[in-house]
Amino acid sequence: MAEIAFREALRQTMREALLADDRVVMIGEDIGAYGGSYAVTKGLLEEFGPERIMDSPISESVVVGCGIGAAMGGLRPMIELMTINFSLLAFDQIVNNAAKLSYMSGGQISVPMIIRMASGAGSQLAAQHSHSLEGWYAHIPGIKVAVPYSPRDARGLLRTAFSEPNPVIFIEHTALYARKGEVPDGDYTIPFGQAEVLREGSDVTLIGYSGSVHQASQAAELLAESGCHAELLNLRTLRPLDVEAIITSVRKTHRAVVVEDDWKFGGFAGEIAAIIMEGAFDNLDAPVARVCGADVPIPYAKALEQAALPSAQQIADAALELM
Amino acid sequence: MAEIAFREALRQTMREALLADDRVVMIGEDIGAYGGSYAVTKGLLEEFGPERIMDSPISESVVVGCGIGAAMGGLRPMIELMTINFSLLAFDQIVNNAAKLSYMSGGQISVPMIIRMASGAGSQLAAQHSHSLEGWYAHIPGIKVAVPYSPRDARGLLRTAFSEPNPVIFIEHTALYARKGEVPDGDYTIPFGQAEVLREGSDVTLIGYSGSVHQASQAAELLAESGCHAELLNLRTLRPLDVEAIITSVRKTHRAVVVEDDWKFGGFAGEIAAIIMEGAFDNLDAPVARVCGADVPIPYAKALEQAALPSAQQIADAALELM
Amino acid sequence: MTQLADKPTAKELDSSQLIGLLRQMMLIRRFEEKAAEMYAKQRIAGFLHLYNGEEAVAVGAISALNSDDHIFTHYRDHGHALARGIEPRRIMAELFGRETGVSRGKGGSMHLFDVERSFMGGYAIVGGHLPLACGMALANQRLGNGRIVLCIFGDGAVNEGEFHESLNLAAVWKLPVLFLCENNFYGMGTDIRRVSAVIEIYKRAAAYAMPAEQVDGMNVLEMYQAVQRVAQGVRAGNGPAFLEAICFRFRGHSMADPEFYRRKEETERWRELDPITTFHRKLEQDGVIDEPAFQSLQAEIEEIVNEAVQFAAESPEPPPEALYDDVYAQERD
Amino acid sequence: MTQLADKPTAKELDSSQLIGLLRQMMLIRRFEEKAAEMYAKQRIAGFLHLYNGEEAVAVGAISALNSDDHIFTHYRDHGHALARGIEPRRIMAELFGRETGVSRGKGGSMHLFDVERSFMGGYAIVGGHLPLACGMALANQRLGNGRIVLCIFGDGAVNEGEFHESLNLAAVWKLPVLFLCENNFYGMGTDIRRVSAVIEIYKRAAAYAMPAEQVDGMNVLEMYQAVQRVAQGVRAGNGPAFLEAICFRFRGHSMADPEFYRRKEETERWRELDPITTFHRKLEQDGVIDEPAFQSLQAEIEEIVNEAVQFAAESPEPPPEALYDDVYAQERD
Ligand SMILES: Cc1ncc(C[n+]2csc(CCOP(=O)(O)OP(=O)(O)O)c2C)c(N)n1
Ligand SMILES: Cc1ncc(C[n+]2csc(CCOP(=O)(O)OP(=O)(O)O)c2C)c(N)n1
Ligand SMILES: [Mg+2]
Ligand SMILES: [Mg+2]
Repeated sequence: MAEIAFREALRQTMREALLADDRVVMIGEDIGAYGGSYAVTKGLLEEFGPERIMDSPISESVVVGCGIGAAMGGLRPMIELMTINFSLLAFDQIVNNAAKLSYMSGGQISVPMIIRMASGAGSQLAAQHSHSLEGWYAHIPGIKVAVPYSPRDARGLLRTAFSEPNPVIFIEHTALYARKGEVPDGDYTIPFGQAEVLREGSDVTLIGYSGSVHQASQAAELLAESGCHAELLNLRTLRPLDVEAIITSVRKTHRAVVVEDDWKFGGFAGEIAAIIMEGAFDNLDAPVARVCGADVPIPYAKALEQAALPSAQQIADAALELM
Repeated sequence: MAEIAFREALRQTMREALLADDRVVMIGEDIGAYGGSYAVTKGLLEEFGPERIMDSPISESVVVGCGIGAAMGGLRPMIELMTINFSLLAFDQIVNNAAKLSYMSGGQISVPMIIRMASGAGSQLAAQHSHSLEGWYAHIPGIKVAVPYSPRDARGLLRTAFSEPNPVIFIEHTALYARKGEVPDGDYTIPFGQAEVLREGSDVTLIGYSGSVHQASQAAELLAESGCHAELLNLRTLRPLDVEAIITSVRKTHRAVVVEDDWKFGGFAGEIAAIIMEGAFDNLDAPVARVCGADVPIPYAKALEQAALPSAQQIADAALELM
Repeated sequence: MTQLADKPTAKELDSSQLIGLLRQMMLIRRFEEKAAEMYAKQRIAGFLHLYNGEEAVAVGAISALNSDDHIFTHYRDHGHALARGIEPRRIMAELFGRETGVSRGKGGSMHLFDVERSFMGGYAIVGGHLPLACGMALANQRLGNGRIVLCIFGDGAVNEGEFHESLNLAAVWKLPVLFLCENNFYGMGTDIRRVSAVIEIYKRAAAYAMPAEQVDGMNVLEMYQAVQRVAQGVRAGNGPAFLEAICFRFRGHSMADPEFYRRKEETERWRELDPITTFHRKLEQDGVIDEPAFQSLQAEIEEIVNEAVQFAAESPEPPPEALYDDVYAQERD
Repeated sequence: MTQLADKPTAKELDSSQLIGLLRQMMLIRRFEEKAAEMYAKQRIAGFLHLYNGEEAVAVGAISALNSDDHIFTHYRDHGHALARGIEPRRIMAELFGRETGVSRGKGGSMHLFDVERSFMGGYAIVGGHLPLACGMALANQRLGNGRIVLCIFGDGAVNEGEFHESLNLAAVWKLPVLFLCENNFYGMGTDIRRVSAVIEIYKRAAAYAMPAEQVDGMNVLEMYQAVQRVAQGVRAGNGPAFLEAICFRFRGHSMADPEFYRRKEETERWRELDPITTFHRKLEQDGVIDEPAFQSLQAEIEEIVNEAVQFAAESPEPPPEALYDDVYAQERD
């Protein structure tokens, strides 16, 4: 078991997939000669050549649509959309084609493809480059949404994505790329729809995914200092969502805080809160709290940007308020 | 006070706006010579000419972007995107430009524009033409979202939209266009953020918007037959949302059913449920129920399509289960 | 190297092949007339876009392809599906929303799919299928299977961003795709002259250094010939090509269209070029078909179409459980 | 009828105007060198895209406009903002994320706005501002105010769907917008030859019947001249026009770019055409500027830039309440 960075876990998994299956091709802006804007695909062009690692024009819509068509035609495309911000330009392809072809065709078509995109704020990239819209993808029947937190997740979930017959949106929080963690070698995979209990506790359940698990985990430490034992859930996938793990935990702790980088109003945290209410109403000692991004476009100035994002302190405070 | 159709209430309001303010221009696919795909703009080209009523190419992104630029430049554009399905092609313009320009520019810019789009399923238009994605728009800070139910709403909210300095997404459920209702003449407006209590009751609050108010209202009738007195809320706008009206009602009834055409998982109904939990936790006698569209792409076959949409019976059943 | 097409040229077609072309056009026409009738009777719902008047485009083009070449098309897809040889009864059943329909009742008129026949679907978002056609062509190129992709769309689609992105990508990657624009001069009620900066659509392909030509879409033989010739280059690995078929729809955009936006005379003028009448007349003059043969053709088609309606009407609706089937594909090889 | 521009031609520019052009280019260069320094010191964060090497494009083009003509540009916007005459200190303050910044610290490097100077912003979604430029031009056309729009973007933006949609719309509606493509041959690390079917970008405008030409973007006078001439036609109501400025960025795409994708020699060759050095040399040869004058110019700029840094550093950060300001505009006339 090696200790490697999140970015490196992704790269190794891609390399394995490229070696194992000729049909795997990667398409995206600057994934080749530039080495990937977050250096995830670095070295792959040199090893696999331009027929497997395809630098595309800046044309998000046709890049995604081309991936869908290639999947229909028997390839196993992985698309890199650079960031979730640019995925808005390919939204129609994802919603109206990738997610619907199996159904509309009465089951004749499958679309085995992966669409990777970096997500999240925190580096002062300002309003147009700081989205966290995972919840929108989770809303669409016909696709699956993976939101790895650890390098271990990154590898395990990406391996599962490569064996999926359906389109997978694979979200990589930019704050995680350089973080290191232990990653098992070999045939290790993480199935979709199984959350991870990162820390056991009895007083409150903290629920996060992707980058927000980090803040939630710091919050759990803060809470421990106050004598509050938080249980910490890392969701790993949003669609399918491990409802059972969430409900089981809340039935035990009677309280929950959902953490999400995205805007609170109309975000995915509301779905989780509603599901908890539906599944553990009688066990709840307090309303489910949500600690989310502020309801504003993300500002450039450092202090303002930080104020717009959920912090460990806010999460801990929210948890304590439920007591 | 005249009894007119929803479509006609919109048309009259547009006509007034065009007469009152030279800066109002309308841009969209087939709004002119064709008369509008839902005949809302019929006759306007003839009356106001092609400089005010502009038929556009089939280029959703530039149509919306052009509206934004025109608003920045001092016009008062109203964009018709035909249907919400096609708005996905203009998503980036709405999310990254319309909603963010005021903020990113430090308040130097405002974008007074209206983007109209038809929404909803029910006419067997199949998966790519049957979306109800109001919740996505409601999620975006920087825009406002109007979801009229009655002809009275249509006129009152559209008049408010014309006086807004911000981008307004104006959603028209296709099932409502032909429905008639009383509409006050004159300077009547409906402010954003004020829900309407369509029916008072003490046992359960039914919450709907746009087309779903119709099913909820039928459900209230069914419930009355069973001796259950439902209060019925028509939200009118999703952003801003009248949280106070929702909480006030649920504090009284202790139970709520949220109705939405859109897919349940990750939809806006979850936000409403979460808000109710946050604001009326101690008053709730049962978890908030959600009756929403089935989590599938909308199928063509009639019976399947109907099964995918919320019905009055389902709503009534859900309400009774809370008792 | 990929195989080259060995389709006969239009001049080499024998009598039965020529009659076959006529027969297919007649079948499309009659099938759709019946569908319109069924729509009026509310046996068919949703949107129904007739191909009436444009039959020569689909029949000429698709006959010139190999049967395993892929086809991607738009919502006005009955003609393309029939020209590809999909059973009329399964198309009619789809329009009726029945389980026996090509898309099992889930797709309807705008979404006919028959993957076994490499008919990759009708799509209802204008321009949205062009990227898919590029992707399929990329797969064909990589797999070296010698199959090309025919991608059909209207003059209205030409102003969508995806048209631009797709043509550029196909050209840069030399993808084996043949773009076929059905220029019927209107996108819904919008005259192309009012929304397109350049109205000779094929000229737009020059922006991608893509070979392009205009062809008479009212003439089935010219369509056949053009596609046969151009497909050969595409199959040979020369990269994508572009054809603009000049045609006209004789009916409204969909069943709901009152056609306020154009004058009757315009349609009347085009009707004189009816692709079926003119081709029938030519075959008569050339002695390929006589009146009795034509009448038996008509009778045969009438029977096929009636049988299709009967099949559709008697087919079961999808069972309620079908609502949740196929949202996700279940397996992966 | 709209007023015609009465800008002097490049030949008519007097000494002080010529020195003005040189001065602006030098200011941009020096300002950005300082910004890069501040970035290394982490006084500036986010993305920082330098215009280093392309100064002649912005200075030549924007000097040829009227001061109330609108400008829309991309994220590589410092040069355009300075050329439009926005105070360096307020730009530097924006880069520092201060309340005194042009966008009050909310926008940063990629989103400079100064509406009073008709500088309508830098945009960070490639191609996303082209539609806005069309809309602004539509407003100008309707209001009959004689203002035109300059819309600046890179070679990479040309393959976005919005490029296509925008050029078509502008052409169909004859909008007063001048599209200016800064062709520096790379979009991030991607060589234009690998992703564009047609690499002489100006030729793509033919697909919209739009007049287009190529101009030497390393030569400030040629830029001035071309824009001055073309803007006149746009202002006169002839519809949109297209210019492709051939240029090169001497530095990486952003501060983070290790430039793996190109060889040093390529950059070295272009550096010989440095727009500032060559123009300075020309002005010297023509006797417009001598060494002392040049040195005092340098000193003056040095002071402006230093003062800008000082101003930025001493300016307050936006107060916490500012987080919620301006999400919505408050009033409407
Ligand atoms: C993206 C999108 N915008 C708008 C529509 C509505 N719409 C359906 S068909 C059509 C006209 C298309 O015209 P054209 O491409 O010429 O095809 P034709 O109908 O003439 O065969 C329009 C605007 C749509 N389906 N998709
Ligand atoms: C829609 C979108 N896709 C991708 C990006 C990431 N990106 C930022 S700049 C850039 C390259 C743009 O190149 P070009 O237009 O030539 O401008 P230059 O940087 O050379 O000035 C890319 C791909 C983006 N910002 N927006
Ligand atoms: Mg057409
Ligand atoms: Mg460039």
